[in-house]
Amino acid sequence: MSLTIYEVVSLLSAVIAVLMLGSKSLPLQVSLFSVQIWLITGETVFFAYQYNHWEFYGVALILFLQRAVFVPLFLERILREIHVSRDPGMILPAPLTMHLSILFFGLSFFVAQNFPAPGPGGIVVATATASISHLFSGIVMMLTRRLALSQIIGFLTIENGVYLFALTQTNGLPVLIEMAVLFDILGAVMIGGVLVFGIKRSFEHIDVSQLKDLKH
Amino acid sequence: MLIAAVLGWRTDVTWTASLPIYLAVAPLSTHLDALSSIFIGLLAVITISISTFSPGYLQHHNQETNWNCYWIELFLFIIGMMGVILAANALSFMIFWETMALSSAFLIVTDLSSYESRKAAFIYLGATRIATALLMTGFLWMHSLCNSWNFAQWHFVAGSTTVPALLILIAFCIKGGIWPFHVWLPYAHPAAPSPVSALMSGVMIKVALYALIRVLVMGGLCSVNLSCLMLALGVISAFWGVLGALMQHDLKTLLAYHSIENVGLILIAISLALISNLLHLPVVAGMCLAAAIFHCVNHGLFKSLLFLGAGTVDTRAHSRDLELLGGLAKSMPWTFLFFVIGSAAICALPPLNGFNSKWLVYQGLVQIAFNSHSLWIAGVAVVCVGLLALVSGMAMYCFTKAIGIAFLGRPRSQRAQHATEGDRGMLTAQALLAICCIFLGVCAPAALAVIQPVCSTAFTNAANLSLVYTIPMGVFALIIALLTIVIYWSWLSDRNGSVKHYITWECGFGSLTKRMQATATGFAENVAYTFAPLWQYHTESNIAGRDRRHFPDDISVEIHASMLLESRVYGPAVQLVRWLGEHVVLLQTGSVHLYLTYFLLTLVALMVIGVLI
Amino acid sequence: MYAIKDARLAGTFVVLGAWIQLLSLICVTFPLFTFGAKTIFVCADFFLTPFDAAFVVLTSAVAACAFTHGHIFFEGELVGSDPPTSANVRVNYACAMFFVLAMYGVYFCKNLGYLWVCVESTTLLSAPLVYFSRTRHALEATWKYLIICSVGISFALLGTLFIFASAQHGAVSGGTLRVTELIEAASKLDPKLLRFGFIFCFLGYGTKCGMFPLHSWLPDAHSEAPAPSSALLSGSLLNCALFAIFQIGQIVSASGNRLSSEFTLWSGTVTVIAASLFLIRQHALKRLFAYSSIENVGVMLVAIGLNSGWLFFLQALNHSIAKVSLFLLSGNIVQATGSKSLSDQSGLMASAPVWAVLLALSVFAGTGAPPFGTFLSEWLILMRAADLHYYVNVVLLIIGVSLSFIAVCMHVGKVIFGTRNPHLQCFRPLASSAIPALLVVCSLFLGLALGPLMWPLMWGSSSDPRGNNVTWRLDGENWQ
Amino acid sequence: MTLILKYALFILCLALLPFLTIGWLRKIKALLQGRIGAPIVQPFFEFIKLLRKSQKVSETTTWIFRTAAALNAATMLLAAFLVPWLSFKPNFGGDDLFFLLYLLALPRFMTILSGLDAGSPFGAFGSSREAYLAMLVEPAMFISLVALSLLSRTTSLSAIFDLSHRCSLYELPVWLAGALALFLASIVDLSRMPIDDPSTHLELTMVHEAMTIENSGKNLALVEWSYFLKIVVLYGLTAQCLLHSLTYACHFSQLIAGVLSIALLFALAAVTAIVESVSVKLRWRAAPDFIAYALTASLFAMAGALIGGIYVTHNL
Repeated sequence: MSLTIYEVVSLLSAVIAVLMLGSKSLPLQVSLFSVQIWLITGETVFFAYQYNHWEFYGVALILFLQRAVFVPLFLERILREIHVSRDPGMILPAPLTMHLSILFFGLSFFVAQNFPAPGPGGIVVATATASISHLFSGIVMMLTRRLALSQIIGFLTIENGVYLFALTQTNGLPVLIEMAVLFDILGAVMIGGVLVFGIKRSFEHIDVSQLKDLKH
Repeated sequence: MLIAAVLGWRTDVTWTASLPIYLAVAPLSTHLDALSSIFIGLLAVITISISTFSPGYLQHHNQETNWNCYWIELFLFIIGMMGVILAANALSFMIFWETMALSSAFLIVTDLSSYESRKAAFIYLGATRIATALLMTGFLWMHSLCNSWNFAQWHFVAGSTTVPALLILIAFCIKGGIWPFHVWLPYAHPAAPSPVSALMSGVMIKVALYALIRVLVMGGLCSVNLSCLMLALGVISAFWGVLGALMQHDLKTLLAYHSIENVGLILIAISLALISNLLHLPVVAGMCLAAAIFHCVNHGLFKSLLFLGAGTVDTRAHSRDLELLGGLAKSMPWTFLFFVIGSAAICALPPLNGFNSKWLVYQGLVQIAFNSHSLWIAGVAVVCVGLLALVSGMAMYCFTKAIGIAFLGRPRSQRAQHATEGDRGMLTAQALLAICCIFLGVCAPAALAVIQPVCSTAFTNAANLSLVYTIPMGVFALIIALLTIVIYWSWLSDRNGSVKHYITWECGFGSLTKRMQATATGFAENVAYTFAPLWQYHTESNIAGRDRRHFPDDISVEIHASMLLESRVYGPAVQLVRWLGEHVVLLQTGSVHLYLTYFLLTLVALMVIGVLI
Repeated sequence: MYAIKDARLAGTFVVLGAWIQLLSLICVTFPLFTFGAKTIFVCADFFLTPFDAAFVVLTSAVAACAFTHGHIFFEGELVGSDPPTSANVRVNYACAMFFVLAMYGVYFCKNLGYLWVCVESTTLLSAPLVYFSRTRHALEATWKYLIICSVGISFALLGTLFIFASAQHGAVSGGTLRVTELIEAASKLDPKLLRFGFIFCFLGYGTKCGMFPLHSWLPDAHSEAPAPSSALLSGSLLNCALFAIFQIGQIVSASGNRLSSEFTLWSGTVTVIAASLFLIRQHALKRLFAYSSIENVGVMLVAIGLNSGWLFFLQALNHSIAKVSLFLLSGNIVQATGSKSLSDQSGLMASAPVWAVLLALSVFAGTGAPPFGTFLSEWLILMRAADLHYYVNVVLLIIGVSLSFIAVCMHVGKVIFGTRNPHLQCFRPLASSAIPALLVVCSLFLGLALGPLMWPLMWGSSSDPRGNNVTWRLDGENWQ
Repeated sequence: MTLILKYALFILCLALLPFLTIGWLRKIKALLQGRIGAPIVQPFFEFIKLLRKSQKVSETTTWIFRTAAALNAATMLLAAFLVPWLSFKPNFGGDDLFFLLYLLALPRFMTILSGLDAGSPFGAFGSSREAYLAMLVEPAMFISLVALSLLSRTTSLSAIFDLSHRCSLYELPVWLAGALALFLASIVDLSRMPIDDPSTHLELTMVHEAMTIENSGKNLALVEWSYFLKIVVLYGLTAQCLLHSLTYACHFSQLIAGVLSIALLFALAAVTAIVESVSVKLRWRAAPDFIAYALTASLFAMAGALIGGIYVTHNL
């Protein structure tokens, strides 16, 4: 079988997402994340080109600015501000999380097979698998990493997956909604960052696994 | 309210609230007929008496309490009971039912500082909520069967109605304090202030039985099993209640247990009515129903009389523990007199009202024995007669204990020594109730004439009660009174100084101390010994000293008694729920990672479901 | 709001604004409830049916109450020990305003995409409310709230996309997210995608409304936020999320798939049971009420599962009223005792009888004891469930509701009774109990006079419905 | 004419029989113990003597103690007028069996209270035991009488004990068992041997005597008298049962019936005397076992009545 450009790219970014789980140092994660974004943006552009959805160039642009430019810078800044470079360990060892997410890769493939035959946009199992596995690796990241920042990154990974799905499984959401979604997520990241600062200020660390006072 | 009662007895009155007030699917409507008017009358009388009693009682009560709240809650409580008595459909019933329950729960905790009353209130609240839940289920069920909320249109004839009927029955049993659902009662009634316990024990548990009559009996319940179940429960609670009363030495707890006994009696009467209706003996059925209603009224009267007496003792002698009382007859003669009247009535001694209703129950039993063609039914009826005899014997035992230890003999403590008579309001209230007891005892036919229409509506061609009840009680009462007076004046009265006062005889051993009197425990020991297994009753006596056979230095006896029902059934159940609660909260550890794991698991589960469906 | 430098003044403005808003909304939506007008139409994506309008009015009423009480509350905070900075208070006000607007948006949007955007922005805007006190606990609560809800919400977005895709497959060329169009074309939607769409949305919005396994953030957020904000969260935010679930459930059940109703029904039942078990062992007043909100959410989920929107609304209405008053009162109590834990708050009846009585009444109102409104709505829901032969659920619900009633009464009883509490000084006891009193009266009114109020909405006729054999009008649900 | 005669005769019996019966009982006992014993009318003299004496009353006591004796006497008198304890007792109506049983409970209630009134430990012992015995014995009383009432389908004693209809075969066991039950129950109720020994004066073991230990003089006289009345009423009732079972053999004229009923009354007293002289007092804890016999007999009576009733209805 021959892989379309979409499949190649999505699978690639999915793999990167899995790799992110393996990486221990935050800067590496951030850079991997931005690579992901490059891929996805490229895909968007290609999509826009292929179907002459001019507005999607705009979407791509915003996406690029937001996630490939702003977010990494933002994260870098936070890192600089609060001098945390290494992850203080994680709930599960890195390799294990990778294997776990590969497992979920399989599960998402299993799920993706249930989706109906491709519509005009060309739904293919591979892309669906890729996007769903994004979600899973995002969550796995969030629940294995102790650092608040990694959780934000995980969240963004999830969002990437969702976006990828929107791009490949549907031939384009209404652009307005697309925009709104993007801005919402931006807001989420911003607030997250602010909170990270807050945590740093009042706990002298950003290890969220120690935030356990509120129970029962 | 009295007016309403009279009115209702003459004619049926139905009132439905005007439009703005409407309970979503059913109007807020009330219905006043002969049956409800009787109970309204009872409520009215007792309300009057306790409202005359309360002020005097409250003066000597704990200062922590907020009396405005007390009066408001009392008002709500009375309104609630009235509403339950008058409610014509399920939703109105639920509204007033819960008002009654909640306000009474608050009344129990009138003494904010005491831990016991709080505990009692919680137990009561739990019990009553369970009752409400059962009621809700039963009512919804009946609604889906009868497609109406009106009690008038509910018929429990079909077999499909047995289960909802059972649920409703259990709910009312819980509220009425029938064994084995009586556990809340001995906590709640003593903890409440005496006027409230008078109201609760005198009216509230009767309201539950009223509801039983209103919903099930008037609904023509004809399920053999349920009727037999009611009979069994009634007999057990009659026995258990009086046994418990004998074991108690707290005056109000004792009275509370006695309420259980009397409620059992009433339930017996109701079940007999149903059974005899099933046996096609409408005459007997009417008689038994009359017995039930009459006993409700009577018990309401003398039980609240006794509770008020206990309240007076509590405020004036500052103790309810029999072992600390004694000799109160001297210091509070009127209370003593009323208490004796109440006790005689509750022991069903002629010519007081307790006897009449009990007599009707006996008559119902023997009539069933006479007219049923089944050997077993007749046998059971006669055995029930025996059991009731036993119960009334125990009741006499119990109340001679209460009077004898609390009022007679010599004071057992300083408190009892310095007791004073209750004030005028308290005495008036008790006098009113005592007079009602005597009146209903002597003029039973009048009361029966009031109850007659109810029986006639409940069962076609029911008995004509005036023909059933043939004892010329008035005449006999007169004869006994006259003879007593005559004999007393001719011989016993101290005219020509024929009476010499002297100390109690003590075998010439030396003057008796107050500790040489019988204790309540000792007085009831025979029964405790006989029924020891039922109460896990055992004593540990310890006699020590050098020559312990002849000159023991110190003697101590410990008595242990516990209720199996609480220790083996309810306790574990509560423990189980608590255990569940304590282990469920362990899910909430506070770790965000764990929460995300929950999320992931749910996600996977849902996806799998989504794939598989 | 932030621009106004004086927090107190800002508060006053907010309060005025809230009440004006409420009045204007009532005036605008008046025709919907009376003259049988179908909709207030803005555009294809934004319009109000009477159903939504009811929710909007409810939300703004809740907001008005919360703000009015909040005015007094924050004054108390400002005069109390370690007062918050005026800036915090003003930020709080500002966010609260936008938060409320976002919630209106949820009800206005008839487009799943915008619906999603609104719900997500409610999360973002309410996070600062939770973060108000800037303490470690507040921070922790906010973080959990943000993280868990955002993740959930992103899945809701995925679900929305699925629905969009399902619309693209044959139903509507180019796909649509407009609820009306989706409902019209429901039968042609691709079932598998729709199913996954529902599952993801259910998961996402379920997280937001505190469905059982996903409720974990709720007690923290509700207990850490200042009282007025927790009132807003519990009284109106939960309704938003539930409303979203309801919308999607409408679409799915319109496509003739019973999955959605079964799902919702059972999750609701489970939630009720779980919450009632959680309630047994609690140590803090506000957490207690938070769990009781979860329990009520379960009941509402059941109502949604029964496909009857108006029961859902009734429950929401009654719950909001009771719960708002509860949270406001608990705010007063926490402020007065300076402690969150139940053990330090006993003896309220002796110290502040007015609060005690109001607390007791609101607890009864909140846990569904007659004669308060919640009882009737729960009763109607049970009745409906029984009519549709969901007997198991009925029994479980009754068990759960009774259990939670007992549990809550036990805990609150400990607060109300007991000897006088020495270190409890009330800040303006009467003024601070005005709003709760009002709410309790409303709840009582709803309990006793619910029928006439609801007929125009429920049956479209203001006549006595004669029991339950009546066709209900709206949202295609009716009593069979 | 006969009516007046009847009344006169009854009044006479009511006046004399109580004293004579107890006297006779004591006489037999004395003879069995090899003594000559006091004359049969001795109790009457003692009664008169006591009536002349003044009474000593403890200061601890209340009006209960003072009035109890009078009330008991009055109640017992009324009971004696209502209960058909003699075949020729004129019928005054209102003789419902439940009413009468509860009427008999009234004096017991008062006696128990008066026993407690003086606050003396002995009185308390007596009262407690009396209450206990009464509690245990009442079922037997009730069931046996109800069993008899099953025969004539009515609860009016005079109708139950109406001699006009002869006892059939299936009624015979009922009457006999009923008689046995009643006799045993009366022994307990009158606190005679083997439950209680009235002739001993060891306070710790007594029941009735201990209860009335404080009474003296006129008061005691009345107590004694109502006790005598109780004896004749209860034994008389038992005698009536026996009389009925005799009617199975042959029909009696009124005269013979009257004579027989008095004779049987004395016979029962004699039996009591014999029992009291040959048996020893039971341990207190063993009392329930004794009462169980009474209960069993009454249950036999019930079973007999029921089965017999079924039998008859099927044969009709």
